[in-house]
Amino acid sequence: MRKLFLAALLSTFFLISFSFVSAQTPPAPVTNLTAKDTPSDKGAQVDLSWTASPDEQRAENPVIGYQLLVALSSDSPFVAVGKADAGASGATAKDGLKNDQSYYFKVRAYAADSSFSESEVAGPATPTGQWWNTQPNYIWIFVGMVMLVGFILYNIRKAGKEELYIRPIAGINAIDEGIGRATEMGKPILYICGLGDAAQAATIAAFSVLGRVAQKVAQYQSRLIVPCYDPIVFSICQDVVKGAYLNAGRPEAYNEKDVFFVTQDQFPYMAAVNGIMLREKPATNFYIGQFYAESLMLAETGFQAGSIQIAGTDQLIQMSFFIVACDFTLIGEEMYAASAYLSKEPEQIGSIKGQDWGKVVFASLSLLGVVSALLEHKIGFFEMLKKVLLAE
Amino acid sequence: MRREIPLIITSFVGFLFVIRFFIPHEPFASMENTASSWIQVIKAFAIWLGILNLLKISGEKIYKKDKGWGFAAIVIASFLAISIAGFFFPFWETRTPGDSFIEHARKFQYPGTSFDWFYTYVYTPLSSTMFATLAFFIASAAFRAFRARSFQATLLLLAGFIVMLGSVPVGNALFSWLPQGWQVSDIADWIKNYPQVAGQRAIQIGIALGIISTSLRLILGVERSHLGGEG
Amino acid sequence: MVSLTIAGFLTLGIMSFVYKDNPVYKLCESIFIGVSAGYYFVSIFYQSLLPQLTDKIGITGELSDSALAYYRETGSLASPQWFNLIAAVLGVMMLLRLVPKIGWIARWPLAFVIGSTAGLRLIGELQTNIMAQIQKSILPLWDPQYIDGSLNMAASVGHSLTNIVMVAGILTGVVYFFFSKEHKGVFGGTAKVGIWFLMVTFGAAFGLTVMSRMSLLIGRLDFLLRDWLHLLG
Amino acid sequence: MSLPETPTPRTGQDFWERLAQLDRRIIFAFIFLALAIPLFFTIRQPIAVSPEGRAYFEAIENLPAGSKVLLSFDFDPPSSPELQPMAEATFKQLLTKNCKLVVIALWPQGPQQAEKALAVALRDPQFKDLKLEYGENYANLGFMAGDEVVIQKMNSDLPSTFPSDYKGNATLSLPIMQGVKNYKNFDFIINFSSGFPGTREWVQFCVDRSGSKMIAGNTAVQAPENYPYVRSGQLKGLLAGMKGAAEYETVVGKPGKGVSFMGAQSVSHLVVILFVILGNIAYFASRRKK
Repeated sequence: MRKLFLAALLSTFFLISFSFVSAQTPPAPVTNLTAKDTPSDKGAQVDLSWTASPDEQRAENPVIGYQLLVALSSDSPFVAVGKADAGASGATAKDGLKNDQSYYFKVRAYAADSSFSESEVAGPATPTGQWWNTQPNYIWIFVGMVMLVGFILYNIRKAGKEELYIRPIAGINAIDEGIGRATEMGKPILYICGLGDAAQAATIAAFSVLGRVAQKVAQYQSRLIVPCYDPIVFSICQDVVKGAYLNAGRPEAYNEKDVFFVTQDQFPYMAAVNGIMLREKPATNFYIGQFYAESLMLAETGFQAGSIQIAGTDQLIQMSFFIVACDFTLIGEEMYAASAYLSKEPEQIGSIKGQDWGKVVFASLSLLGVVSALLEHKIGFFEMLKKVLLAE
Repeated sequence: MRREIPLIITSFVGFLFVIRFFIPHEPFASMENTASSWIQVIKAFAIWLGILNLLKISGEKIYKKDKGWGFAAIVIASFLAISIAGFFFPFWETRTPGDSFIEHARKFQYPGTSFDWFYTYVYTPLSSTMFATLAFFIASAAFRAFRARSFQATLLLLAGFIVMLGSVPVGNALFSWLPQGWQVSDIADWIKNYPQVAGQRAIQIGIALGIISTSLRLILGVERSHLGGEG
Repeated sequence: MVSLTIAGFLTLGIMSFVYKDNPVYKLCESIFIGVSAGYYFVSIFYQSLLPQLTDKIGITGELSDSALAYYRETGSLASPQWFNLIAAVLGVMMLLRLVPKIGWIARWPLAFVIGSTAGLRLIGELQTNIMAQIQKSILPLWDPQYIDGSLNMAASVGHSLTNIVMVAGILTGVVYFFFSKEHKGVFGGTAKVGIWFLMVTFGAAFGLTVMSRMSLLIGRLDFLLRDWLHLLG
Repeated sequence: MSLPETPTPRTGQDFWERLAQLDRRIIFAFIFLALAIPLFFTIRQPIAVSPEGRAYFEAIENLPAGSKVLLSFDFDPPSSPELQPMAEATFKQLLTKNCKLVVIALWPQGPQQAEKALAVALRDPQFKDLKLEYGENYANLGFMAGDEVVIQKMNSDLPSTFPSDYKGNATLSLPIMQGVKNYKNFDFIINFSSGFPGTREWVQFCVDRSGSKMIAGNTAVQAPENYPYVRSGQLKGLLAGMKGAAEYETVVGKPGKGVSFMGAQSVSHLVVILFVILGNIAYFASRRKK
């Protein structure tokens, strides 16, 4: 009992003396405090920056954090408006600030024992919202966007008036041959639009190609099977195929049951399609759209069923499986180009042209950058250019 | 009504998301936030749509006694089993004191609930195994396609071969006589860090341009295939 | 133990497909379709619709009072709560796709999703896959390496060659994807080099994937042999 | 683009031709055995650590103690053999650094995977005495539908994107979420992903827009797509598949499942490689005959 008492006494003594010692040495305040409206924001915030308290480093009772204080005038009472960790040399004050009102700021440096010291007052700063993001990165993206949009729109307009040249893409012939083969063999064609939803560029390309395939199928009087993954894509596919049969002048040949919804879950969908392949033994399989892990299993099963397989996707990894397991693969942008080539719509042809212009600019900028990097120390102009490009 | 309003909505929302990127000022930030919340809800309903569509088709199959209607019945039965476990468990499992009914219901996938049982012992083995069968298919695809039939095919083969060897420790062990810094795994790393990255960048730029122009056409309303043909 | 046995049989049932399509596999597949649909049905309800819809409107709101207080205080969600009812209406419109006669109404919410995807993608692809990539494609073709202050020839040549390979790969690849000019002559030759790079890319991607697929099967075998049959220590 | 025709099966083939068109089920059987048998043995082999894997480890190691980290679990059980060991080891490293962990998921199955990984990490004896508390040291905000829109929205308002956590508590009532508004309030972001939405979307809509620092764990399939982002610095580190997990466990110095499964990986890769060689020998032998 006596021991316990002694211990309590001792520890109390130490606690008191410890707090006594440290209370005597509050940390040094932060210096060079500045307050500025946060640039390129929606407003209601102010950026503070400061030189950290040197006492962050001291071994005993170091600075553990900062508190931001705000007031409406330099002599009215300050209230807390946020905090920052030790090591920070700036923070954004935003709690409760309003636009177009001047504020004054102070920063409190807190030590481990809660003793603190305050900086000088900074301000006034007036938070406002900006109407344009002026960070260099954003400006470059804007320039790039305006340029690309201009290229595409100009070419779409042009394509509406005259015929623009797009080189023949090897895959186009493969598509026609695939349809021909099915007709000769008297076997159906299987068309898969992938797993993407109707908003994906790849799925939209898949609709175009489907339209062409369906029209040919209608002309040659063979059969087209389209199992769908997404309910919306399914109803669009129905429209596309029905329309193509109508265009081919054979609306009566359209069989509603051949375009159907399966399920919206990757592996069950794949399992069902595999089953269709093994049962129907289609002459040609098309895989156009967004594909994921199911790509290889579809392609392997299709091979097993003896089908000719034509694929196109914008998923990088799945391309490698399609290249390995299919007879013909449209790689990324080739798929968009094929869809433009087949649809002959000026909007699509013009887009491809505009994209080509974009590539020319991309390649020239890269080349220019490479050359300037090579001559870095010799020609000041290039160095400057590179700096501009890299937004340094 | 059927085509114009969707076109206007697409343009408006698309334009909002583009312009919001450049304009930090209100009200664009709040508008984007609100639009985002709505999209979260719509996407959730879109997933439900797929499920309801599946139930509808299975139901029709059973009703018409189509070929394979028995399997359709199993689909519906297993759907009901897990859904009941998810929605109705609050009625038979004891509630933690202090929880309201809804708080209790939100614990539907806690360890030990019947929903978690379905997840762990039915859903997980089925989905994992389905995916795992790819191990077999990738081997057969490699055997069939990795043949040096032409220069291009040889490049494909060699890159695949080296990367495969370099991915596993045994690759280095087999060729341990190679000098330091030129081990199989080093060469494999080089291939995947440089030539592969270069090839991918080229592909990616093309795809990015394609997506940008498709998006632009959608926002401007000149791409309408997603609306379908009728109406 | 019963649970593990069920899981084990389901695993074997799916695996049997690689030998041959069979009724046991069909059975497992049907269970899978149903269970996964149910899984999503339930999760979406609790994890998306409750918090994003009913909580915000206030039907199940006792849980998110503080969240609502937060909105009122900061105004970061500028719309009043009932605004979110529009989301519910749009969602229900989506479901109307199931009714053939008024299915077209689903185009409204769909247009919403498509618009947002298009807007986000337009900027996202430009920023991440074009602008950033131009910057990253600018590499010095001569890249001197200094070791301890003196020029190291071997390392310099190595780094420079690597950079040359990178730049050549990107540019020839871009040439391959150029559609305004036929692949003939020098242009055709350049495009051909581009194809070689693409081939290496695909080969490497395939090779890396083997590991991934094997991992999946190892995971299943580990389950069968260790967790179920206790054959592994 | 296409590779040359695959020879079509004919009757009356010689040995090499039959070998070139081996029944794939024989390959399947070999793969099965190559994966199953090594599981019964412990195969010791040195594991070389890739620069991306080391960068991943160091990025976490260099975090100040007590940092706030956002982890996104964007995968489902099928990919868990690859990603789960990474997630477990990452949790352990973060907890030794006393980091505060906030878990979210863009895939519905993510929250459960996170819970399972966290349970494994917390079972570790070294964290027994730390009294780690839910809400204080870590939190699981659950899943949210909306894909990349969700990532984008968190740039401006994270709490309204995830109004309640996985257990139904209001997000803002959790101590760990105090003062959290958007990505800027996190020191670091970690993403485990096996597809869409995943690392690519995180780079596009989070890293590029908020400037946050991020590392990622990917399936080996997905990793090649994201290597360019590591090269360009948009990602600070990347673990690729089971090998990535094994590398990471090696750097951390705590061999786990990742390391032990690498034996089976080695053998199965050898089998695939042997079949590729066999296929080529058969191909050339049968071609020479003609």
